[in-house]
Amino acid sequence: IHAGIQDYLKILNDGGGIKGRKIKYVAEDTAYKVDASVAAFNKITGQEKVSLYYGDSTGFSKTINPELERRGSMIMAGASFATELNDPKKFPLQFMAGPDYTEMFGILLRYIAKEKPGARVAFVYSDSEFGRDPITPSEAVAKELKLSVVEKIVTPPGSVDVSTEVLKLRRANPDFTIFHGYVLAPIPEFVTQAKQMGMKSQFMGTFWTMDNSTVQRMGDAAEGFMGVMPYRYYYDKDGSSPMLEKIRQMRPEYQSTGYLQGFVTAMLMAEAVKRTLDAGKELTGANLKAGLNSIKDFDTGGLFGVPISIPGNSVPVGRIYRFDAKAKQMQPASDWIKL
Amino acid sequence: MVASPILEVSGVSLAFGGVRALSDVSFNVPEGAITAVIGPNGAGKTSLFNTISGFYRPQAGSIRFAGESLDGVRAPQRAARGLARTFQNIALFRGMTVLDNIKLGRHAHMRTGVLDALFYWGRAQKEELELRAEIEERIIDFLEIQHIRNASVGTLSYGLQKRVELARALAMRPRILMLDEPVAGMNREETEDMARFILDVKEEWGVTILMVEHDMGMVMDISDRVVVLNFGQVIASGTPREVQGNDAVIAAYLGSGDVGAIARRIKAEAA
Amino acid sequence: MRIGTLKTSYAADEALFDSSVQRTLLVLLALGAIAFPFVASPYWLFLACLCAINVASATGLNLLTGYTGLVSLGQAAFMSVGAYTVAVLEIRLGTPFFINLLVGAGFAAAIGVLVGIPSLKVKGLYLAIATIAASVILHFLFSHWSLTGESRGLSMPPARLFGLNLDQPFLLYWLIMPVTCLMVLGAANLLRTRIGRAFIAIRDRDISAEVLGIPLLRYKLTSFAISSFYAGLAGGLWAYFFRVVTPESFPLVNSIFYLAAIIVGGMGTILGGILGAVFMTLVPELLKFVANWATPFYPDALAALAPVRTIVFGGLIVGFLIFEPRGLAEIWRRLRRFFHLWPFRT
Amino acid sequence: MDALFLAEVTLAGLGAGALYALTGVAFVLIYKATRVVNLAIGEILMLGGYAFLGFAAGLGLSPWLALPLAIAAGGALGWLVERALIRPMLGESPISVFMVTIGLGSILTGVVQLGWGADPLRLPEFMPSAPVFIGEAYLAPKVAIGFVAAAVVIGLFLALFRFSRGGVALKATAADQGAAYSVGIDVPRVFSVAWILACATAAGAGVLVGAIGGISPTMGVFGLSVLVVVIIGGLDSIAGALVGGLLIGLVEALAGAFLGGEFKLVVTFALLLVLLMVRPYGLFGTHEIERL
Amino acid sequence: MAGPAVLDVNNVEVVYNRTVQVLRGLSLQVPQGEIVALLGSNGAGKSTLLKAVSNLLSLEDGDVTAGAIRFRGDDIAALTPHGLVRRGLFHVMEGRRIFEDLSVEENLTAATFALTGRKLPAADFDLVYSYFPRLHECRKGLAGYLSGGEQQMLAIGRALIARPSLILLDEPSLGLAPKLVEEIFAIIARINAEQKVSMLLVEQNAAVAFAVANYGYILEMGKVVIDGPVEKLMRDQDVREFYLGLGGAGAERSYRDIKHYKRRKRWLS
Ligand SMILES: Nc1ncnc2c1ncn2[C@@H]1O[C@H](COP(=O)(O)OP(=O)(O)OP(=O)(O)O)[C@@H](O)[C@H]1O
Ligand SMILES: Nc1ncnc2c1ncn2[C@@H]1O[C@H](COP(=O)(O)OP(=O)(O)OP(=O)(O)O)[C@@H](O)[C@H]1O
Ligand SMILES: [Mg+2]
Ligand SMILES: [Mg+2]
Repeated sequence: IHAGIQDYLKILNDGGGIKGRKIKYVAEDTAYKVDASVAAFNKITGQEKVSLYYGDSTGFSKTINPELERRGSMIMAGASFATELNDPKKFPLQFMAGPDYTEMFGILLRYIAKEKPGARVAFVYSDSEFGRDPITPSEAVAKELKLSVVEKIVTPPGSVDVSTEVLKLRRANPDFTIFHGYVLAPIPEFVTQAKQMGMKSQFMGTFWTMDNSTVQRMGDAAEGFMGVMPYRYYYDKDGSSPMLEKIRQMRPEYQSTGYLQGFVTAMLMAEAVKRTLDAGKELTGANLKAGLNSIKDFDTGGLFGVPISIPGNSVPVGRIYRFDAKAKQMQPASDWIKL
Repeated sequence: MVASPILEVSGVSLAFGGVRALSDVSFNVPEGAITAVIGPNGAGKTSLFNTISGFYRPQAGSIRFAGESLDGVRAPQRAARGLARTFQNIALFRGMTVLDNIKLGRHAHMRTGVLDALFYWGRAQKEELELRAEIEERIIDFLEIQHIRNASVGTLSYGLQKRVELARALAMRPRILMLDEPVAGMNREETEDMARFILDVKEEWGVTILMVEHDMGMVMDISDRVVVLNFGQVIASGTPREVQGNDAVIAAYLGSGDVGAIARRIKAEAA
Repeated sequence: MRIGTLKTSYAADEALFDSSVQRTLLVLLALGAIAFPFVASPYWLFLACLCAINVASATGLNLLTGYTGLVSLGQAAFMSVGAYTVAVLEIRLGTPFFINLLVGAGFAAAIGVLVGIPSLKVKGLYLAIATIAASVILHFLFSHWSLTGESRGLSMPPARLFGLNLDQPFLLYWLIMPVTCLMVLGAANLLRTRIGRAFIAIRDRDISAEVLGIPLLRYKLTSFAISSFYAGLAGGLWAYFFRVVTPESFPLVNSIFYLAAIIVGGMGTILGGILGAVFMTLVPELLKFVANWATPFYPDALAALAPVRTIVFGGLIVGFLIFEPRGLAEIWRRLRRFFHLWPFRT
Repeated sequence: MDALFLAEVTLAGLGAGALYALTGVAFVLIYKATRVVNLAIGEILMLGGYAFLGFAAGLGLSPWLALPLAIAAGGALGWLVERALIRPMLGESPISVFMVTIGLGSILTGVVQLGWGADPLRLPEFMPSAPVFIGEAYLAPKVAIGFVAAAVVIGLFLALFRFSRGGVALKATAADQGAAYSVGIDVPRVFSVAWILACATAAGAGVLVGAIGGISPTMGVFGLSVLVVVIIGGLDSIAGALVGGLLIGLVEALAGAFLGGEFKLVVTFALLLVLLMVRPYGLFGTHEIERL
Repeated sequence: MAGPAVLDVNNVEVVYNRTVQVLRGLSLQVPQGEIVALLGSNGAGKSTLLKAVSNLLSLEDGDVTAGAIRFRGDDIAALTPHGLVRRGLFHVMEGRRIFEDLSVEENLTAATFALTGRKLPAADFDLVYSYFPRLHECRKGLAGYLSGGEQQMLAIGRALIARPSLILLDEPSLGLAPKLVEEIFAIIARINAEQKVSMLLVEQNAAVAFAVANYGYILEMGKVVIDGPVEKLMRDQDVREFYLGLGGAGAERSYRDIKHYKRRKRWLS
């Protein structure tokens, strides 16, 4: 993420910045601990006049929100796609550069409904805020789409042995199984054991699982694994994507989806600044956010496959990819789906 | 000479699993005198002390102290009523100074509650200062331990530690003082010092003393009454002189009293 | 150089700060603390408040573990009880903050007593694990109970004082710092009365303490109650400070953090709890400075920071235990002695 | 609830329990000899997994060579830890020593993260993958293999203590080092051997656990469940670790199957609390002799 | 003094925690096959000396800072504590130090480690049981539940298993009933006479120590103040008064007659 932000700002500043203003980037490590993050926030905002802030966890985003409103001088994005944050009323100065988790589920479910109407779906998620986030609203979405959610399996966070859960999954016998709230473990073991038992379910994941290298590390279980991704992959050469070209020039080796997230976030933030300045307004949080929300059918240089809009705090766009073990790459399995 | 009993032990039995530590033990401790409990190792002397202090609960029998039954009274309340003791294996608190160890003895007689303590200036302080004055003037002076009052107990020699234990027991406002082997591990000279303190506690403080001790020289010299335990049973009691002459006691406990003769015989046999 | 202090009354001998040098130092410290918010940046104020909260909690744990010898890995969980109570009261009832804090702390104390009940039979590390069990159960409760916002937790309004919203470190400082000072003073007072002596006696050898007139269960529970009262109060302050309470706010590693803090500071001394908590709170920040400073020479410094922090945290615990088991307080004591006797060496 | 499902869940639970038991035995070994509550056992286990990965994937060795090497690496770590951290702590209070192991766990986690990154990784496949059926009940092959391996190792340990005076040396050393020296026991050696054996066992268990669920720097939380296991079994009882391990494995599986995965940890810890109230020293733990 | 010395302590100084000096230039010898008694008041450093000899000081943060200790000619500084035991020097420590949660038999088994690496026949449990029949009766029971005297027997029994040539005995009579003291000392005398084991005996009970010993040392403040054959010591006025409690006329003084003032020892003035 760090590298993505850095690279975009380098491109931007090398090109003369925004209306002659260069963007200065200050980074701090926080180890995903809320108190460390808040400390960093205080430190950075104490030293610089900040307009754009990139935070890390959901917890931090929530914690800092009142302070953000109190200051009213900046907008913030973060690594979290938590559904809760996608609420312009409660979090007026925040946004995320992609769909929130519920929207990711929505995209997946829409795809499923199209492929196999009335399919049986199972949700497997970790017992954490991250894991629970989209579950309840997504059930409603599934119902709307006339899909039946046949099983919801919670696993303790950090658990490794999932034999019992696989047994449960087999009993439910879903056509599609969506994992959420994990990065890698215990997905591979789940898939492997399920395949050994002869299950035919299609397994799917959400953003943080879907990085190419992560899926690759699933080993045998990776083949055919599907999931939702709002950005194009680094190696995606379909269509025109001048930004991806640039990235490939700057960094010849594969860049993760996290990198892209950082990159896109920086890009959208810069765009918000540009629009605010264009409108001749002051760089306050509210103005920046308004600038951001004015983004409509904006071309991100092909990073998102389609032009995007930011109606609220998120960018509700994504595409289904499927892993091809031979090519060791994710291949598009659907069109871009806009919610 | 024998006054009314301050402590009455009647029919006390105590067992650990299959081990009968005490069976049907009965005896009285007369007020204002020194009573010694003697008996072979494992006879149940310490267990008897533990039962009296309320650390063990006997399966049968009852104990009366100063005319009141102690049944159902837990160890800390017994201490509060004036049952003070020292321990066979020194049980001083190594994390505290000598002074604090002694102060601790008064615990049950103090009133400071948590809130008093948190605010301190007021009731708590008054109580602490009164205690300090009394300990300094009555106990520390009496036992001649002024020089070590701020030492940490871990650094003291064994004999001094025993003396601090005695001081702590005296701070408990004892009506009866139970001493478990007060002179074990001491040489003749130190034993004499301790014997002197014990006699003074009895005479100057008027405290009844119940003690367990294996040093027959001292026991027979300073005690007024002796109770002999063997296998958890009382096998004899009476004045030192009576007990000393009791054949059962000699057989079970005292032995011939002449190690020298035995050693000479062994050496002769081996030669 | 100072030559022996002569005391003329028992009161003087029993005072907390027994020399005029110490008292002067204390006054200077207090003045410094009052002046601090006016000169420090929000960042340093933030850290000061965080340190104060951690000092409060660590002092509580020190009473329980350092003085009473009952090892607890539940301090963070007790804090969470205080924090949640405060948040719920603030959101649902909007009662004044000092009432919320006291109720929160009282509630934490009650839970602490509940957790402490096995301590009469369950000893040593068995007890430590039992406190982990309590934390796990509390965590489960908070993350599945609608009142506490399930896994999303609660966001709450700021504390208010005379119509003023205490929503910045500068204002909160005036709430957190005095409360912490009072708590530390209370702990120091407690320890020079019969209650403190009873705690130490229980730590050193509980069964003989009982025979000397100390009711074991009552004092063990008192210790648990006071310690979790402190935790609850600290947790309440924490809640007002961050204004978001989630189940992940008080993970098990935080309990370990507090234990580590009192070990590094020096177990069983009030000063140790303070020094340890401040030190352990500041070390990660210090590391960040080092990393920022090292970035030009070693570009990956920032990325390596997280693991290095973990290593340093562990290394500090291990290092102190092996090389200075009595902690920072002992180092401080030695320094003091050195200066008292200066220029003469002992 | 059909019987087959119940049977499968039970089998899966016992399989997981065997790994708990194995790690629990490693824990007990150290406790028995040195009275050290080793909270780093989870991290040592983790290191076993990473060592295996390092040998197999990093150096490209065959998994069957990497496995003994990983176990040996665990042993070496045990030796080092005992020498560098535990021996200087002789005579310190148990709290201090157990905090040292917490610190050690933190260090190991950081080191692994520094070396391999924070992301979870998978071990190369090296076990047969044909599913195992017991009757009609399915059992994941790796779980079955883990069970057998754990059973063999625990059996070996039990035999060792039954038929040699090693057990006496261990207990004697733990009880009183000075006295152990005075009867001619080579105390430092007992310490070393206990730590080496235990850490090697834990590392081996780490390879098994990692093979099933992948490895990550947070794998140390496995140690938390192991702690429950040994407390329930009794800190100093190998048989206790065995029984406790299987019990916890089973309880977790049943809780996961019938209540939901989020209940696993809570149910085991609640069980632990209840049990401690009834048996303060676990099922088979030695009672301290308390005399005045 | 007859026979070559099994143990030769020469001008030893011991310091605890690098600060507290306990032994100040102490020398003594234990001749082959004899019992040497070591007396002295509390804290004189008797146990410290024994720990220095058996190399166990380091466990308590103590150091021998000067002087040399030789066991059968070898400097013990070069040996490990268990190595010393395996060469035949056995220390029965103060406070018995039996393994409480092992059974009696396992306690004896633990002592068989003393035979490791020595070409000796298997451990002789029966010999121990013949000296201490009581131990045979409760050999399966936990040692922690034995009475004090039985624990002392077990501690000496462990020494017998190890077939030592020198036993260091630290206060074997501590806390024992008079009859047991008699029994233990009879057995000490027998072991010495029958097994030809030399002994260094630390005791507070001077009367019994003198009954079995051939030679005696008296220690004060970490130094030897008097030594000599037992017969000679028993005639010494101070020893009679301070260690044996005999009045001027030779009769035992009564504790009731002790005065409140302190008398001074001549050897300290
Ligand atoms: N907590 C206990 N559990 C089991 N048995 C015990 C316990 N305490 C004492 N005993 C047993 O009770 C008996 C009496 O022991 P006690 O300590 O009272 O003897 P004693 O007369 O004080 O001996 P000594 O003179 O050696 O101190 C012994 O057989 C002892 O093993
Ligand atoms: N581990 C230690 N650390 C510091 N000082 C010690 C230590 N052990 C003993 N001492 C001190 O050394 C001195 C001698 O102790 P030692 O145990 O050798 O005496 P002793 O002659 O055996 O006395 P006793 O008759 O009480 O057994 C004492 O003053 C004691 O306080
Ligand atoms: Mg006794
Ligand atoms: Mg001694």
